[in-house]
Amino acid sequence: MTPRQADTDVAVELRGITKRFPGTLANDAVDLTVRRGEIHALMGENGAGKSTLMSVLYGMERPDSGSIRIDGREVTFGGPGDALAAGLGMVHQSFKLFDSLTVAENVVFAAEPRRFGLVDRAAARRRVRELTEEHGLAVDPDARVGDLSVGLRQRVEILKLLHRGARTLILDEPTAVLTPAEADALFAVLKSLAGQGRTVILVTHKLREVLEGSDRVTVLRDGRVVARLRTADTSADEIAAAMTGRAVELDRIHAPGTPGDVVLDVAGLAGDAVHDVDLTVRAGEIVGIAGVAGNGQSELIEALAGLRPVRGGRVRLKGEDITHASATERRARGLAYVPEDRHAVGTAPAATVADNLAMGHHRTALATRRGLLPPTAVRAHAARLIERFGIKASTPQVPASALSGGNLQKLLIGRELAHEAPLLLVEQPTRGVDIGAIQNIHDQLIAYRDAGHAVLLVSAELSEIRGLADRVLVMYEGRITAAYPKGEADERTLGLAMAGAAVPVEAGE
Amino acid sequence: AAKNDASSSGTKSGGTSFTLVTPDGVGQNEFLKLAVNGVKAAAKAHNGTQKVYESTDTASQQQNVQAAVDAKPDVIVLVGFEFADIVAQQAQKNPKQQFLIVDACTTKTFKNVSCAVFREHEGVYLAGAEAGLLSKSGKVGAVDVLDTPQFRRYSDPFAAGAKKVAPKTQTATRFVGGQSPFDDSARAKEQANTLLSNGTDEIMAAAAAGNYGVFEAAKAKGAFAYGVDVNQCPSSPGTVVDNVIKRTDVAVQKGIDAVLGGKAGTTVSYGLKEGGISLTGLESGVDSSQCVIAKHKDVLTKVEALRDQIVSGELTVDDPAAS
Amino acid sequence: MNRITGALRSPVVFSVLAGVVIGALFLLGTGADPVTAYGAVLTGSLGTDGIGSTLSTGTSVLGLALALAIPLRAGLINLGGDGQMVLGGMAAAVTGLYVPLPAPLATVAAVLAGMAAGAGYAALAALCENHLGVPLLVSSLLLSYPAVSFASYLARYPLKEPGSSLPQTRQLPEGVALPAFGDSTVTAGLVLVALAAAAYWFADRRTAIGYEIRMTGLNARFSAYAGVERRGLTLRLLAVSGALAGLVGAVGVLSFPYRFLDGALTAPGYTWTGLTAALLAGAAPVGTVVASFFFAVLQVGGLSMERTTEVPRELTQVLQAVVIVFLAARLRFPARWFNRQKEAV
Amino acid sequence: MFFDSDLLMSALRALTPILLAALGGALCERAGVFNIGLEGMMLLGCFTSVATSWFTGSPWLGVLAAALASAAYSLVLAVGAVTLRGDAVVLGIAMNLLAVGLTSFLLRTVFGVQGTFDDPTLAGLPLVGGFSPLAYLAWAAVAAAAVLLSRHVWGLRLRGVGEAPDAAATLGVSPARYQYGAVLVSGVLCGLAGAQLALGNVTLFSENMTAGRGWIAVVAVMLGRAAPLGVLLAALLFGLAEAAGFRLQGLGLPQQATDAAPYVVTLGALFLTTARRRRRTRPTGVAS
Ligand SMILES: Nc1ncnc2c1ncn2[C@@H]1O[C@H](COP(=O)(O)OP(=O)(O)OP(=O)(O)O)[C@@H](O)[C@H]1O
Ligand SMILES: Nc1ncnc2c1ncn2[C@@H]1O[C@H](COP(=O)(O)OP(=O)(O)OP(=O)(O)O)[C@@H](O)[C@H]1O
Ligand SMILES: [Mg+2]
Ligand SMILES: [Mg+2]
Repeated sequence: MTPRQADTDVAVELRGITKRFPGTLANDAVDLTVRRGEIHALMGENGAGKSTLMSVLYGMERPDSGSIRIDGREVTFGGPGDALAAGLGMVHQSFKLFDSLTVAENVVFAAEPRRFGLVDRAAARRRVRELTEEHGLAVDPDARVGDLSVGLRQRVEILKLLHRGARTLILDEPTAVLTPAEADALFAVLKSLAGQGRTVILVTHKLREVLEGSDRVTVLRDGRVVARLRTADTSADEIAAAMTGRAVELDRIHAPGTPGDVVLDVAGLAGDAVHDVDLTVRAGEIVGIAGVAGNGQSELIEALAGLRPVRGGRVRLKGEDITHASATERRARGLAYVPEDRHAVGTAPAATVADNLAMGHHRTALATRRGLLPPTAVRAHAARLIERFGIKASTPQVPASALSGGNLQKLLIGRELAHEAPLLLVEQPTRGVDIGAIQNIHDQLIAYRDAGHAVLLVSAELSEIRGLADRVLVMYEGRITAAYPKGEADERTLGLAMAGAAVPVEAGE
Repeated sequence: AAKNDASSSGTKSGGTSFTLVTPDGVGQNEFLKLAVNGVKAAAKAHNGTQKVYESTDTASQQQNVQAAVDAKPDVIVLVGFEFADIVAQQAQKNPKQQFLIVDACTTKTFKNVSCAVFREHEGVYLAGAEAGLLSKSGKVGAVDVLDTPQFRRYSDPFAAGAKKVAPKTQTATRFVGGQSPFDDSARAKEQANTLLSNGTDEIMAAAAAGNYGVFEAAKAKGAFAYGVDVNQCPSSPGTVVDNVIKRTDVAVQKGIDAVLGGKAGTTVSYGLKEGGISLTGLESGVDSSQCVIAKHKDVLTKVEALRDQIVSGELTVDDPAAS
Repeated sequence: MNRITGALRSPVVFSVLAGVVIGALFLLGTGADPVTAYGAVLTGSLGTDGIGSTLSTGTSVLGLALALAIPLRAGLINLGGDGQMVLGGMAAAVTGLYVPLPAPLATVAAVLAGMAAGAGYAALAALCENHLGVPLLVSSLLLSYPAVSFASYLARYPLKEPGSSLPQTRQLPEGVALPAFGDSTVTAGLVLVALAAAAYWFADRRTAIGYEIRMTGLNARFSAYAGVERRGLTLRLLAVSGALAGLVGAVGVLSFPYRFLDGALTAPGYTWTGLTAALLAGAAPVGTVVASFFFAVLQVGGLSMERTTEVPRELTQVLQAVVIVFLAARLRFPARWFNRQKEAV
Repeated sequence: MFFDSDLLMSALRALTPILLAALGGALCERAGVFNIGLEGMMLLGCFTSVATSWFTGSPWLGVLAAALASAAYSLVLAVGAVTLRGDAVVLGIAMNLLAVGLTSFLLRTVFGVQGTFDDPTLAGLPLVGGFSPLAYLAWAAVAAAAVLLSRHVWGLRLRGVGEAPDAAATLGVSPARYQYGAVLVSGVLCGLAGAQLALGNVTLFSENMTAGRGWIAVVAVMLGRAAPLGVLLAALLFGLAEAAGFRLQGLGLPQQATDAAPYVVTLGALFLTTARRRRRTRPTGVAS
């Protein structure tokens, strides 16, 4: 990829940014220069200081020292409002949207077209249509944001910024929750925006999209800049090495396992958004489910975990019928589960690391027969798991919210693996996790399989599915529509199947 | 708040001392204010000191009585039915302590417990007679705080009195109720309104702070109302006809006199005969009272006759609280 | 050093001090002597004459504080304490009056009946949330009023003591009463409530169910994911909560004057005091006990201050409210005051 | 006639102060502040309106003073809950307690009486068509709040702040500003509610005269899902149930039954509406 024409102009310049949190030096004299019209990737492991740096740039955190220049002028931001006024706009990792409001209302929020002080809804709708047409970001202005898929929500986030005339867009891990197709669509939009002379700063963990989509890369480690690279002149290995400080083996395809007895046997399962699903998972086998988000994968897993009602069919775990068993019973009979949303479902961020690690074990391994749960047992259990899974926490008594994204995920996976349950359900195990941690997590899952357990994996990362799964199923509109043994599932085949094979694809979906 | 005014000559030590414990805040009830006056007057008369402990609920009633007992005044005065149980308990434990209960009595008799009770129903009956005589619509009613026997004393005899003089009179009673029945004048006003909209034109108001709401309602419809405890006519001249006066102050003063005079352990009942219960219209200051009844001397004459019958025992009024 | 400044900087210390200072200004403004007034609060509540009242008030406050804290630990707010307490009291009264058992057994039966009535009624609110989708906060509050009215009706009509001027039941038979300590007003009710507090502390710290409750309070979806059954937990917690409220009602009836008197249980507002204590303590067991005791001291001491000083009675309420406002706002001394001190050292 | 115009008038009179306070509560709820201190703010409004009307002779100045005083008082909640992030429920409870103490204290110091201040010369609000002007204002306020919330720029931002404060903050909208605004407006509305009660429904002040109306307003906010029209319907239901309850006393129902009636009716209405909603949207597992 060749650098674009306008890149002599500097859009954003950060000089000597230092930001200290109690006990952490999040940014240490960081310099960052972003040129107009480029897509600039910011990379680094979990906790390297990327989000902090962007928060500083966006006026949400005040730097302890350092200066910010936008379009050559030095600025000091009192809050995001100032940054918006200066032509910056940020799409946060966790979307900042109002679920109960419509798309149009979200887009114009705090920059509303008015008539007599009232929100001019017609004008707002018109504005959204104009923007969607101009940038190819189709979305219904009257839809309630709460009803939209993740990909569409992200479009709303971008529309919000475009409506405000943002010249520089900051996106923090925008593809973490997107399917490959959605991610591709996003990059098409970003490239067209850059083509119009806008600037994009992209925080991400995904090497592939950096290589394909960016012009230059800045790598952070422990709050310091460790590399500034031109994408055209670098490679995945070089970036990975800069991030981790060691050589990393990327996109490994793990050796297949040796399947044994059937552990999970699902026949004709029907429930919320799931129709007539048949599948089996054997001991010593990882079965991967690929699919565009919203095709019933989450609902299927939640139904299997006992968190959604089953309306037809049957589910057997090691031969026992658990179709209508409660979540508790299923766990008791040998099921463990890593959910997709680790903050809202998988952990209690306000609780201590030790308490988070005890969940699910608190009635079995840790409890005495009389229902007592000795605090010493909880602490010892936490110490064991922290050691075994390499979770970085200063003590087991800190709240889980103090862990980085990658460490929180290790906590969650470690806790569920420790059940040694015959069946493990895993959703999006490496979402938002840096490449070093991804490797660690993948190794853990493979080791778990090799110890003779059955694993059902749902992931939006095709490389992850291909690397780990012994068999790949594709889910489309609530049904299993295709199955491939390891090796036959290349990205193209899977992509077609995920799109419903012969079924025509909706524009922009 | 404690009001421990030393009396005029002010020799605290050696002087007699009285403690008055009220069941509720004094502010809410006219007859509690009278009781405070009574104990103050007694302190003056006996060259002593007095304190007032205001309670708000059963817990503070108990704490206040306990504190009063601990302080060992010459007489502890308690106003209200609520104290019957506590006094019975304390009187047994502290045989040397003198108690005076106003408005109620212990079921068992104690040598150190004197009682002063009122026959409000006699006065209310007379007010009812006035209403019966004055009513144009032939409908009279009452608004009480709550449906309890103690408040029924202000409504049932009112109806009986009206029927005595005008047998065809229709009667009705409403209760304020709600979350804060003693303070809710707006609710009392609405209750009065429901009576007024039925054509009632004479209303007995026994609604504590709600009385003012009843007066307002009556005034707006050109109807008439009857107050309680003290002369409430000045708060709504031209609307309030008369008041059932309850001389709590007299009962407190006389009760203390009796105890100090060595006549403890007795129960005195105050009614029309004893002058403990009366109507403003039957007192000497009626012409300057701003009460409507002052303009109806003919009615007063008939009511006086009834009063004399009750005093002489010729006529007895049923006490709703005695059932 | 660090520990001391930490304690001094804690919001609790600041709020109490700030409440005391503002109260003192108020007192000075009305011409009272703050030292005497505060002395009266302390001696009146903790002195030999007052401690009994403080403990018996504390029994009710703590009982209701626990009743509210236990579901609150799981994020559930039960605003129906009044109704549950009153039904508990009424059930205890009926049992005490009519159950044909020897007095000690009748007392036990009355306590159990009170707890059962409270538990059942609170469970009804839980069922409204579980099966009818009415939020617990609303259902428990709305259910409370009819319960209070119903008990009032019973005390006024079918169960009224004949000849009494008050809406009250007959006195319980001789001996059907909680044993009292000496001639104080403190009864075995205090022991029962203290046991409940200890049990709560133990369950919270050292049992699996306590752990599940805490985690549900911190993230309900997390605990549901791990297999904690939300509806069952709601039902059980509300039943326990109602049982405690019912216990307070039963203790009220089985203590002097040994009868159900309409309004006597609710008038002192223990439910709100208890809720305030539980919220301020974040439903933590020890904190709830401390906060309850503090409020009991404030209430009993305030009344005593009113008796012994010139302070107008309304100020007592003002003082309490000011302290609570400061506690709720979690004010603390700014850190830099202490940092400066540290630098000086 | 049981359902006659008197019944409706009675219901509407009972409704006005509750409605004003509940609208304030609804705005706070929408802005994400749980305001349980309506009762106290209203009581302060009662006192201020009576005191001002008495000393100036003008009930209108009384209304104005009540609005200002309650707004100032509402700052306790704003500062405590928004700026200092204290517990709004506890603050509200304390504010209710404080208002009772403070107004009783002022009653004694300003008027030298205890319990009730009532004087035939105290000027109340004039009646227009049987209602005080504030009653009409209350109806207008429902419409205004409905338009404000659904159509006005401020309303949009207020809803946004209540739903996702951090999302609003990233767009340069200060949640605290809007929350302060909502709390202050609720103070003004509660002040008006108090003035309506003390100079409209009756013309006097007595200790604790709000007598739980602020709590009913809180219930109306919950029941009406903090939407102005919903709150209006809830308050209307309550007012009708209460007025009908008064009538039922006339038919011989015990006072306890009529006391409970509004709550039972409310609960019943709640069951019916949630049952309908539940049939439309089914809750789902963890996602609910
Ligand atoms: N508000 C905060 N308080 C204390 N420490 C913080 C805070 N925010 C971030 N940190 C710490 O600062 C460091 C940098 O965090 P930052 O969020 O910038 O990482 P990141 O590079 O975005 O990580 P990730 O890839 O997980 O998103 C981490 O150690 C983190 O724990
Ligand atoms: N108050 C805090 N104290 C300590 N660490 C914090 C605090 N707030 C945030 N952090 C840490 O800062 C880092 C960045 O937070 P951010 O919001 O970017 O989420 P994240 O860790 O990247 O999560 P994920 O990638 O899983 O969505 C995380 O490691 C988070 O745990
Ligand atoms: Mg980050
Ligand atoms: Mg991250």
